[in-house]
Amino acid sequence: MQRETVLDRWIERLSRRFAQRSSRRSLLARLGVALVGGALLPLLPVDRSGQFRRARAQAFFENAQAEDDTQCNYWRYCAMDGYLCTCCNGGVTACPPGAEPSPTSWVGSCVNPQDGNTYLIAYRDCCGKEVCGRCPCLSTEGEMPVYRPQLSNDIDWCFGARSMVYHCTGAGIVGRA
Amino acid sequence: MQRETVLDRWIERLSRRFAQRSSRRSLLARLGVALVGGALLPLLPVDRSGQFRRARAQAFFENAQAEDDTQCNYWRYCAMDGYLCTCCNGGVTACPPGAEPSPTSWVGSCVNPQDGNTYLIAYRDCCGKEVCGRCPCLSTEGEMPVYRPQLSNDIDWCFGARSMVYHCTGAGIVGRA
Amino acid sequence: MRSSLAVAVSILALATGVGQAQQATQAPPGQERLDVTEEWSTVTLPEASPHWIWVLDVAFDNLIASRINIFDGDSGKFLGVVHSGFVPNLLLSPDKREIYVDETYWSRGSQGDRVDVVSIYDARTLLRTGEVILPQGRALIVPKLPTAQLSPDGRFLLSFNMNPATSVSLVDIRERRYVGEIETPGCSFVYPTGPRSFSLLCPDGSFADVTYDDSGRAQIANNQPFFDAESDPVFEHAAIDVAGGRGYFLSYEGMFYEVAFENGRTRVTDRWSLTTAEEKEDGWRPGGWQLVSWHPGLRRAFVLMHRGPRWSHKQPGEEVWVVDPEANAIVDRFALEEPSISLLVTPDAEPLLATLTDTGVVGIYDPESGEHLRSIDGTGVTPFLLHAAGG
Amino acid sequence: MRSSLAVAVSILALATGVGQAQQATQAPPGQERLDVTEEWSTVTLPEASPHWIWVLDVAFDNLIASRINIFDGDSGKFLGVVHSGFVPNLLLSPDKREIYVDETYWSRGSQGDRVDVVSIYDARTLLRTGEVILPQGRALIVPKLPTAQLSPDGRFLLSFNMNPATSVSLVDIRERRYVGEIETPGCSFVYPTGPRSFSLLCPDGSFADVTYDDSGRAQIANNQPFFDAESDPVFEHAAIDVAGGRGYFLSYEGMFYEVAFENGRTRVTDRWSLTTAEEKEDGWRPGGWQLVSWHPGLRRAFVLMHRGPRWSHKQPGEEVWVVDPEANAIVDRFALEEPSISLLVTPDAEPLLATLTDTGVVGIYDPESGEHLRSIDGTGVTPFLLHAAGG
Repeated sequence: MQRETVLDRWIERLSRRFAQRSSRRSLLARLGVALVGGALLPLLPVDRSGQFRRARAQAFFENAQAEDDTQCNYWRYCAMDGYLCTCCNGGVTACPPGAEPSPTSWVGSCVNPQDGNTYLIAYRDCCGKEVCGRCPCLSTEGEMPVYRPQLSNDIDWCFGARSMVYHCTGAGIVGRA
Repeated sequence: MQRETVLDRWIERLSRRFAQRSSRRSLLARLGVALVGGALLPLLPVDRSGQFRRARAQAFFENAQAEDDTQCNYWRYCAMDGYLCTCCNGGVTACPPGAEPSPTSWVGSCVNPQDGNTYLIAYRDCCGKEVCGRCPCLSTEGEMPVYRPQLSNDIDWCFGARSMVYHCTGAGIVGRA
Repeated sequence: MRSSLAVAVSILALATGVGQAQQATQAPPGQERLDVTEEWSTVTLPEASPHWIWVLDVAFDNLIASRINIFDGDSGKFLGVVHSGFVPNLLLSPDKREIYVDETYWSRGSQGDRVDVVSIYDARTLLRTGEVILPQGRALIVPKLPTAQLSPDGRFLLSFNMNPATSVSLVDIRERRYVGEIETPGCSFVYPTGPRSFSLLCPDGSFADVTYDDSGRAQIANNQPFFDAESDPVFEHAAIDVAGGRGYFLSYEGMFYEVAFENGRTRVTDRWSLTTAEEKEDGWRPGGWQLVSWHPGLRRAFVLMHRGPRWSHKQPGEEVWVVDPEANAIVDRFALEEPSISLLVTPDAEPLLATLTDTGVVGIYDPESGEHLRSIDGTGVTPFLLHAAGG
Repeated sequence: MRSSLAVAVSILALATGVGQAQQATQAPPGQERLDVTEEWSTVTLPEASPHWIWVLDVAFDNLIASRINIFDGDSGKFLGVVHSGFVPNLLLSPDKREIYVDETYWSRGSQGDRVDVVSIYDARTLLRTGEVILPQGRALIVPKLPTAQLSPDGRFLLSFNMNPATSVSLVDIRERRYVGEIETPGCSFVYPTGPRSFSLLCPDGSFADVTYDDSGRAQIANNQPFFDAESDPVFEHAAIDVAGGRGYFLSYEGMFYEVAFENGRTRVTDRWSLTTAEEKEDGWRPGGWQLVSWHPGLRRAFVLMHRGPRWSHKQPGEEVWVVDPEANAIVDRFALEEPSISLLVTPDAEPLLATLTDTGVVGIYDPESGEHLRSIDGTGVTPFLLHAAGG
């Protein structure tokens, strides 16, 4: 099942980084809610409150487009916060030269205007390099406070990367919501 | 004689900083041309070439004023390069909080429009603190390349200060030229 | 060989230079020289006025080079700057003698070894007088007030960690040492609630209440959720009145939660909506960044409000609404010159209200009349937070 | 106690979370989930084209956070950035495989311990692969090309020091080690003149000529002055053609000095004025920052010229004048779209001419026709220097 695969990969990668806490059990205990979030990630868009479905009617989606991923209103960027990697010689799922994709991410749930479907988007920071500085964007559809970290875009999401220095942000599809 | 006093003070201060080279003789040998410049500083405006007297006719002096020392055209700033300390809660001869006046300086020779006299100006960097960032100014009357350091404003002139980090620049009168 | 060469050449240079100097000394007789030599000094600040506004500029274009710019709210004058590191937090000691910056550096700019540190500055000289290293790091988030806080007496600095597991580092400011880490799994931030207590916000919409002692021993107590973290979360920024034993939290949709602090425990005493049905219909919501400030003398909360759709919780405020928590009422509202992301009411008896736009313009208002007194430009590139001493 | 508390609370959180997850897993039957998962990668650069333009931005507003932005001169596309330290100098290895940044850091941003270092980057990954510390420091001046140079084979990096005594640090790039310091009292900069030789400019208007060997042993020879350092000094930036054994220096007032490099010695072979009496009358002068560039194939120097008074030597150029040193003639001149402080002609057979304004606009021209091909905005805050690989 994909949910476990993603989760397992994340745990495995974090385990390798934090070698002093190498057992899955102790890492689980250590990460606490963050891991809960990891497990929850693919499921949030269908949560009971239906907030994401309600959010579809909001401003971002009305102006979203699917042609130019170097613009803030590109459909995947509905909960983006940061410099677009697509403006920094990276891509929507590629880090620019010298930066490393974080193994962790926050998530959003965005509507693709081409098919009308809602997709779960993982916003990954590219890390290990000072800010790119091109195309700053902020969108807050479904964005939550830091005490709900997986949905918060104010956090430097370089957890698990070799360096916590933030360079830019991409937006990869994790699945249909 | 003032020339020796200024020079002696500078050597003494540098000696204390560079404690491993504490004898005046070895410091003199070490500093070489820089010290030559130090000795020359008060004397340059009356050098044979008369360049500074010719320079009086140039653009800076035509627009100079003696009222507002937070403007780039304040008369003392004829060879200024940097952020004005007067805009950073310092003064024309006072460093802003947290910065230290460098014991060394480059020099210029500027005409005071109030009395028509030419004064020798020591441009001192205030040091030990990242740039102030307010009121950047560049004037180049009599400014020379780096291989003539005492007249060059491209150099971080924090030599002898506790830190070479540059914050802002002031402009003190050293004497009449 | 190298050093003898050096001496030889520099003596040559020196001889040449001295020759020139002597020649010049003999130039134009009768001309005055060196009749003025000005002394140089360094400015020292007076004790901070409560009307000084400290603007924390996270500097998104260069995150490793943030800065804290200080202005006099009465005159608009720039008073000084403290240069800081990666996503810093600023704390001003209650006695106004020191400044603490909770910050992160790397040994080669943005490369090399990371160090997390509380930097200590003298408030009058702005000189860095010491530091305490945080061995467990710190939360690297865009600066928010509750990310680091002082104990009310200024003795301890509490610095929130997220790696992504959460905890709070305890630093003894008086003894200049790291005491230890208080584990706070899953809950975030530091809201001081008493002399040796603080609370955190948990993902289920509850508080976790922590008490600690001077040696760093801590006890944590959980509570029932008081808001729906799925549908209407509370903002991270809140109005905290430790001395008064009260805190005020508000939600994306404008719910106002009143919390009593009693012996290190939280108790939600009241909840009501800042907006009427009609105002809701018009889209009025709280929003921005540092969107609420409390004045203990006036006993009023000042809240940035805007008209916008759901999920516009970071949109700058166009009005300030003045909240009386005893009457559960908006007692005043006034429009701002420019939409602002943050605001602060100074803590003194004749307070100023300072606002901050996302382009670095600070507005100064009379918080009682709403009158716009002045604006201060150039307070930062991407500033986010406002501070005042003694607040 | 702390760790047992942590485990207890996090297990609680975990249990809650798993419960929610299971609940959610059972939500809307038939709805597709996780049918796409995109892989992530990191872009690697190809070998640098000679038309790539490297823009060094000293970033006066934050000197500790300078950067080197890379653009494709053919398309204007942004290709990447190397973040650098205090007043850096950039060097590109002749084989295009590495990048060297001669730079300065402090351990706490702009506070703490200073370190001077040559940082080594892989040119394709832009990853920092090593460093060599410069124990004698380096000259902290606004970046100029002759402040640091490579030996023509790329084996050694020569880094100018001024503390304020002058010397040159020698770094063995191949062995990744600091070799030693070559004392050059009173003379400044590094102008490579041969495989293991360089010259410097002295305050009396002469060259000092240095030869060195792989172990850092050096010999220095002095020369007679070739220009009047009081009345008409030469610019620091010069057109150096090491392979061709020639260098071209120009003065504030437009004198053009041709220098032959022979076995590590300099010999001034010709001098003439770039401007006619009439042009002088109109105020034409060279000026700017990196104001001259040499193309070895075209055998032409490109010089930024402006009309201005004496002491306007840093004024941006409004025209480019094309100099033929064999004919002692200006063979072409063309106007720029915007006045520019720096220029560079790429070293390849179909070269581009790149210019730079003090607001960070790079102009791309055909150096033979003078045609403006394109402009690239946003190349820096206060950029000063342009580089090209293999130049």
